Amino acid sequence: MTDYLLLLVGTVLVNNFVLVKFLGLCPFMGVSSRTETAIGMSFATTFVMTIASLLSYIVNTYILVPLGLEYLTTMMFILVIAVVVQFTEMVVHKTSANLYRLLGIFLPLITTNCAVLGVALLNIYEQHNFLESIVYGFGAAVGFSLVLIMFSAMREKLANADIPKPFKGSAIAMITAGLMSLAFMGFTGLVKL
Amino acid sequence: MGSVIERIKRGHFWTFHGGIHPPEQKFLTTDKPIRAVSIPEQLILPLQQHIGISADLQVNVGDKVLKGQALTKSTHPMAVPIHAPTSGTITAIKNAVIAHPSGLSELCLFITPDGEDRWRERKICTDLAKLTDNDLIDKISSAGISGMGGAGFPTQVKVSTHEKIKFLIINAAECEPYITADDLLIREHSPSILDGINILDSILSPEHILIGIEDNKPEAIKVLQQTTANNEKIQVCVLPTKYPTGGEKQLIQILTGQEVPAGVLPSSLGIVMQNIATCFAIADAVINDIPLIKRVVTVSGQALQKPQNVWSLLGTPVGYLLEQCGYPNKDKKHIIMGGPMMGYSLPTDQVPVVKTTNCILAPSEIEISSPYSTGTREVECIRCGQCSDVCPAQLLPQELQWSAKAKDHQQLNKLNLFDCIECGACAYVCPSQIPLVNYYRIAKSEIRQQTQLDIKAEHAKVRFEARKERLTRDKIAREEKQRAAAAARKARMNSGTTEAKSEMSAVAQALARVKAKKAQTKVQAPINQETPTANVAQKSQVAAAIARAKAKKLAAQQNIAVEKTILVDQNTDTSKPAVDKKAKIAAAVAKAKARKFADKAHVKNVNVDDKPIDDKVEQVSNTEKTLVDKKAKIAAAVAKAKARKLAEQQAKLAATPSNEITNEKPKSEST
Amino acid sequence: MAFWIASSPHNHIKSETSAIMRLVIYATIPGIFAQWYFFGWGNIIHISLAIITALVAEFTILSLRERNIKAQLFDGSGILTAVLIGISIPAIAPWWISVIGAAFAIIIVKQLYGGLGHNPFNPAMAGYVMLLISFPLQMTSWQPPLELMALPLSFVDTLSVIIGGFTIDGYSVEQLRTHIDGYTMATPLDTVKTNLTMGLTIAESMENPVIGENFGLGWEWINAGFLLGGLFLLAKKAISWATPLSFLSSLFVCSLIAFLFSQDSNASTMFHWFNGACMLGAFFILTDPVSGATSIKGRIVFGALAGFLVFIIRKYGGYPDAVAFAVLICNMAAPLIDQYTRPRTYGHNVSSNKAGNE
Amino acid sequence: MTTLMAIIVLGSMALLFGAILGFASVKFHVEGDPLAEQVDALLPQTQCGQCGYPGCKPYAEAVANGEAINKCAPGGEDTIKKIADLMGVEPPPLDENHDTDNSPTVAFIIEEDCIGCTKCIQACPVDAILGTTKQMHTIIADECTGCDLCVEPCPVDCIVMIPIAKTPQNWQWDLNNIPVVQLD
Repeated sequence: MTDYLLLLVGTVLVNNFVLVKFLGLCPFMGVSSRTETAIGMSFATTFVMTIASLLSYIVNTYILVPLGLEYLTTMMFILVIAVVVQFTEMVVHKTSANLYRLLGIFLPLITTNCAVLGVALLNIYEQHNFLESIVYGFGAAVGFSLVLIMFSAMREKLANADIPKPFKGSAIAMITAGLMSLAFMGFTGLVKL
Repeated sequence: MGSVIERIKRGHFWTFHGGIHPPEQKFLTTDKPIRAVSIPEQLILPLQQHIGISADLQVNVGDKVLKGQALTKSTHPMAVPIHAPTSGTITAIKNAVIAHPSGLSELCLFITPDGEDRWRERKICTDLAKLTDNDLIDKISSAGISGMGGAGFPTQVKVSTHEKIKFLIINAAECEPYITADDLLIREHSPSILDGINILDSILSPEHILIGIEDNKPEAIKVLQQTTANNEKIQVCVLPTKYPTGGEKQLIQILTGQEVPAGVLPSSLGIVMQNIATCFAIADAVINDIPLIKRVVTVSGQALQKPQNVWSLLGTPVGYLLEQCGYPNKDKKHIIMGGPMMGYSLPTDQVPVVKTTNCILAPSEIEISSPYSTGTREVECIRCGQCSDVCPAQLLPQELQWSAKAKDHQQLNKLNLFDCIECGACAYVCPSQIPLVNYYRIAKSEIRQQTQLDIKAEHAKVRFEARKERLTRDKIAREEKQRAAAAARKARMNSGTTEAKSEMSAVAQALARVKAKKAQTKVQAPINQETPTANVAQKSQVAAAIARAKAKKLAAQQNIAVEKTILVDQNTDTSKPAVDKKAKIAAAVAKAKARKFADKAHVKNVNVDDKPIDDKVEQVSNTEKTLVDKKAKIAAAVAKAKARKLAEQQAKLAATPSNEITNEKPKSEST
Repeated sequence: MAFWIASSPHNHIKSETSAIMRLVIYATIPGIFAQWYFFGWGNIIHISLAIITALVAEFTILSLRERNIKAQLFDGSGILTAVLIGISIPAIAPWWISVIGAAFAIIIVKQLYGGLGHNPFNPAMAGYVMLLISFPLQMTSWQPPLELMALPLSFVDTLSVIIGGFTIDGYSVEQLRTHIDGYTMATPLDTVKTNLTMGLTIAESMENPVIGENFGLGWEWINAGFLLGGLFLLAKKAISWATPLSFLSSLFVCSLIAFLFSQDSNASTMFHWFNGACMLGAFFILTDPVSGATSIKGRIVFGALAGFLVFIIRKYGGYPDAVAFAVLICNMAAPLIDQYTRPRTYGHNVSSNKAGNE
Repeated sequence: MTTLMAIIVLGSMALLFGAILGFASVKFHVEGDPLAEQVDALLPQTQCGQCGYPGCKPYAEAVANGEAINKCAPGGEDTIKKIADLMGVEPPPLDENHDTDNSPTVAFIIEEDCIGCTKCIQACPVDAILGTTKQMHTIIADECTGCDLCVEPCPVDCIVMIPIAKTPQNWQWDLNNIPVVQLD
């Protein structure tokens, strides 16, 4: 139990996917201009990441490995992720048209969110078991969500700031993300696995 | 509810969030009695002096009015009449700068007093018990009483509430610095005030009457306590001094511990609040039949030699009062109507005292250095949060400020901008010296305008859709009709009756005629320009019209009297309507042409075009010419009348293009 | 004849932002004095260096942006940032540490966001963290308190070390850090952390000379100095009481629970309070209104989160002290905290007859 | 053999997933295009046609289908910004073919000159003009959207667009522009 908890905390804070591993930066920059959107994106990504890591584990362990087709992992995982994302998109479209509109292009783009594929591949790389894979996927998603939501709240404030012209928009967002990354360095060594 | 009263009797009150303690500066005027000032040379009475709509004008320029005579009247509950403050003559009814922060002009009555100060007939009421509640409300309504604390809400609306009233709260807090008008009024006229409270009591029959007064007015408190000692129902509540205790919502919270829910009137909580000066006015109106024509105004500030409270007639220009109180003639004037926290600076000293004017402030530069007039001292917000600490509405002023600057209306609404009472506490404490209240006001007016636009857009959309639907409906109906007609025709043709045959032949004939005509026109085309009789007739008609228009213009210039045209009118009785219309069309066409030409400055072309027409006009018989002349005159008269109307309308719509039109007339003449 | 048009309110309390900043700067004096007393001239030299750098950097940016230089340069905020950086870096760090730190803080963390009032991060702490991560060696070269030093350290020596890396007599920073007994010194927090990993108990660590009699030789007095300054600020109402109170109580509660749980592996609450940058953080950094939370409720959450993070990182993290990291992370969270801790506006969600019927 | 295996595995997985998605698309089918409606709600509804579309609704539909969002002249920068927010794109500047001045105006018929041709009535998109053949026309100011579509068809140029007057009711606290009256 403690192991799983540590793994979770470790993935959320210490090895944060966005600020430490620098994965999933595209939606991190793209959907962070409003908190509302960011929260929606977080839920969608959390769902996709958890399900994708679960499915990819199953596909890998029960189909690819027995058949000796490990070289197909990347291709297969992309397939899995694409399906999960597409499915999520349909559900979101049906249940919350507003969120669907807010997320816009970034919803289908979860497919290409490298964090999702990253989770699936890292699960294999780190030889996680079934439960660990799910926890890892979930943890990564929570970490992503945490910084995304904080970042969006900051950006809402920055939108009204008197930023020098050349730094307006993405530039200052990048700098902010950099400073956030600095702050997250503080968690280094927090969990020794 | 008992507990509230028990608490109050123990001297325990609730408190509201925040609040500030600005320097009170009441000592300037508090030790001097209310002075009566003489009648000024001219009184300026804005038609609207309260929140709501203005009533209908009852007098004209030149009318003599008596003191207390109603000048406007209306049956609308939100319209409050105004009365002549003294006897005199109405010298003008025109736009003048009103007592409003914008310094914009609105319709005002100008009265030149005759100095006699003659009253209209008055009915002094000796026995209040004889009057029913409705009589009382009628009297309040016809006396033109609106809230005298600052907002100016019509009093009769407040007192004719149907809710069950638990508390009648009399607001004597007077929390703004400098102002002592209510203080002095209480000290000098407390019996009348008590009468007013009793009148309100009989109308509203509340369970309790609470008088809220700040503890910085010891003499007034003593007087009030003595006057109300015999009345068990009335509680004089002495409140700790804190700005803005006198705010309606704040005072309710202090006295009853209840918050007025957003967007709801206090009466829904069973609470009605009246200003103490309003009580005095009510007593005066009901008992002495004196409408609201004067009020106590605190004229204060260290720039004055003799700051004092004065009895001022409504309509007295501010400059006159300041003069009376010894205002030095300076180059730079800073005059504030209202207190230093919520008042507004005036762009001219000709602004009149109105029903809501409780103070006129002329501060010296040391007192109030007006940092916001230049705006240089404003620095960025450091989010210190002092503003939210003092905000009586528990808003987040600094976040509101951010959103107001970014014009994020959605966020502003989310932050409850419209709950801001504009008390100014936030801007008062702001270390960055940001004029916060001004940002909110701008944002509020923008949001209001946006809402208006949205409503309008929605309305326009509905109308557009309706129109589109109507057009398609018409189209379908037309098509349907055509189809039906065609079908009917077809049916008849097929039926083979003689009637049908004749119709068919008629159709055939018509077709043949059309063909023939076409052929004819083809043949005639080259010679068409010569003299096809029909065409000539038409042309000459047009030409005549144009000529008429010209004649009309000439007539207008020569300023021919209207009587003459009337004479002509009788002569040409039968032909009048047709002529009238023709001339009108002609005039319009001519004018339009002239304008177009003038614009393009193609003088030569005009000559070429006009000459043949003019020539042809010559051919028109003499008799007709005179007739034409007359017709033109009529047209001119009509045009003149219309121009007047137009001018009136445009005056309403402000910016007028009429200059443009009148300027172009001579131009067209020159062509 | 002219009339002045102005917006209400017409009178003003006549307070100024720069006055508040000046007050905060004055309040750091007791702490700086304690630092000087125990660690020599180093920090004062660094503070001056940082102030000069900050002013130059701010002047450059303001003139590039064509802003009101006079008003913004001397509003005190840049100087305060520089003072805080100067206080927090090791006394014998090389000169370019404070220069880089101050320049980074002013240019990147403050002015790129639009200057005072717009920066989401505390500039001083962001500068400090940047230095700590980029120059770990220099930033952890803490010298022992003067009385434990094997070598004397005069003002000229300090200046020479800061500028050239060696004292007049040719001793290096490493040699300066060496204890009389011959081993290298670290801060009390560092010492305890290292000892714990070596299997020593807290009680055994407390025997270490750097700890002194109570919680850390010199450090306890420095923290007391900042506490004094902080109380002065509270009395002057220049800072809000909510943040320091909730930060200190949060840290207190966290460390108390851990201490009660295992006295051998957890330092006492007072050790946490009076070591590192605790008091400086509580009264001078977390209270920075610009990068903090706004409402009282928000400030309490903000401070509590910071206290929790400081404890967690001190206890489990890779860095000995954590105030700077905790501050930055809280800065990140502040806008979110603000969004969820808005006070109830008058007349909204009124519980009906709340007071009337009690 | 392994290649075949790989193809079979990939193929069957693809088929399976395809089936799932197909099922989902039926189950979670959504009707209509709410985007056009939302854009339409942001447009000022002047129905002026300056965008090149006959009315606001058609333009909204066009925007939803990818038309440039900067063609609404009466809405100006504000509307562009709102649509940009809605669509999640950077707000472009107003189309250069349009005037940037979008201060609200209202049409006014100089009745003296009106010849009652009804051409303006036909042009008005919101039926804000009253009148009939050979009778002078007038504009219901409250209904007028200020689209100026009636100005062009008028044969006698009797329609003018006049700016809406500033009154204490719609004043926007523009303290710096208060005319200071000089009397002496």
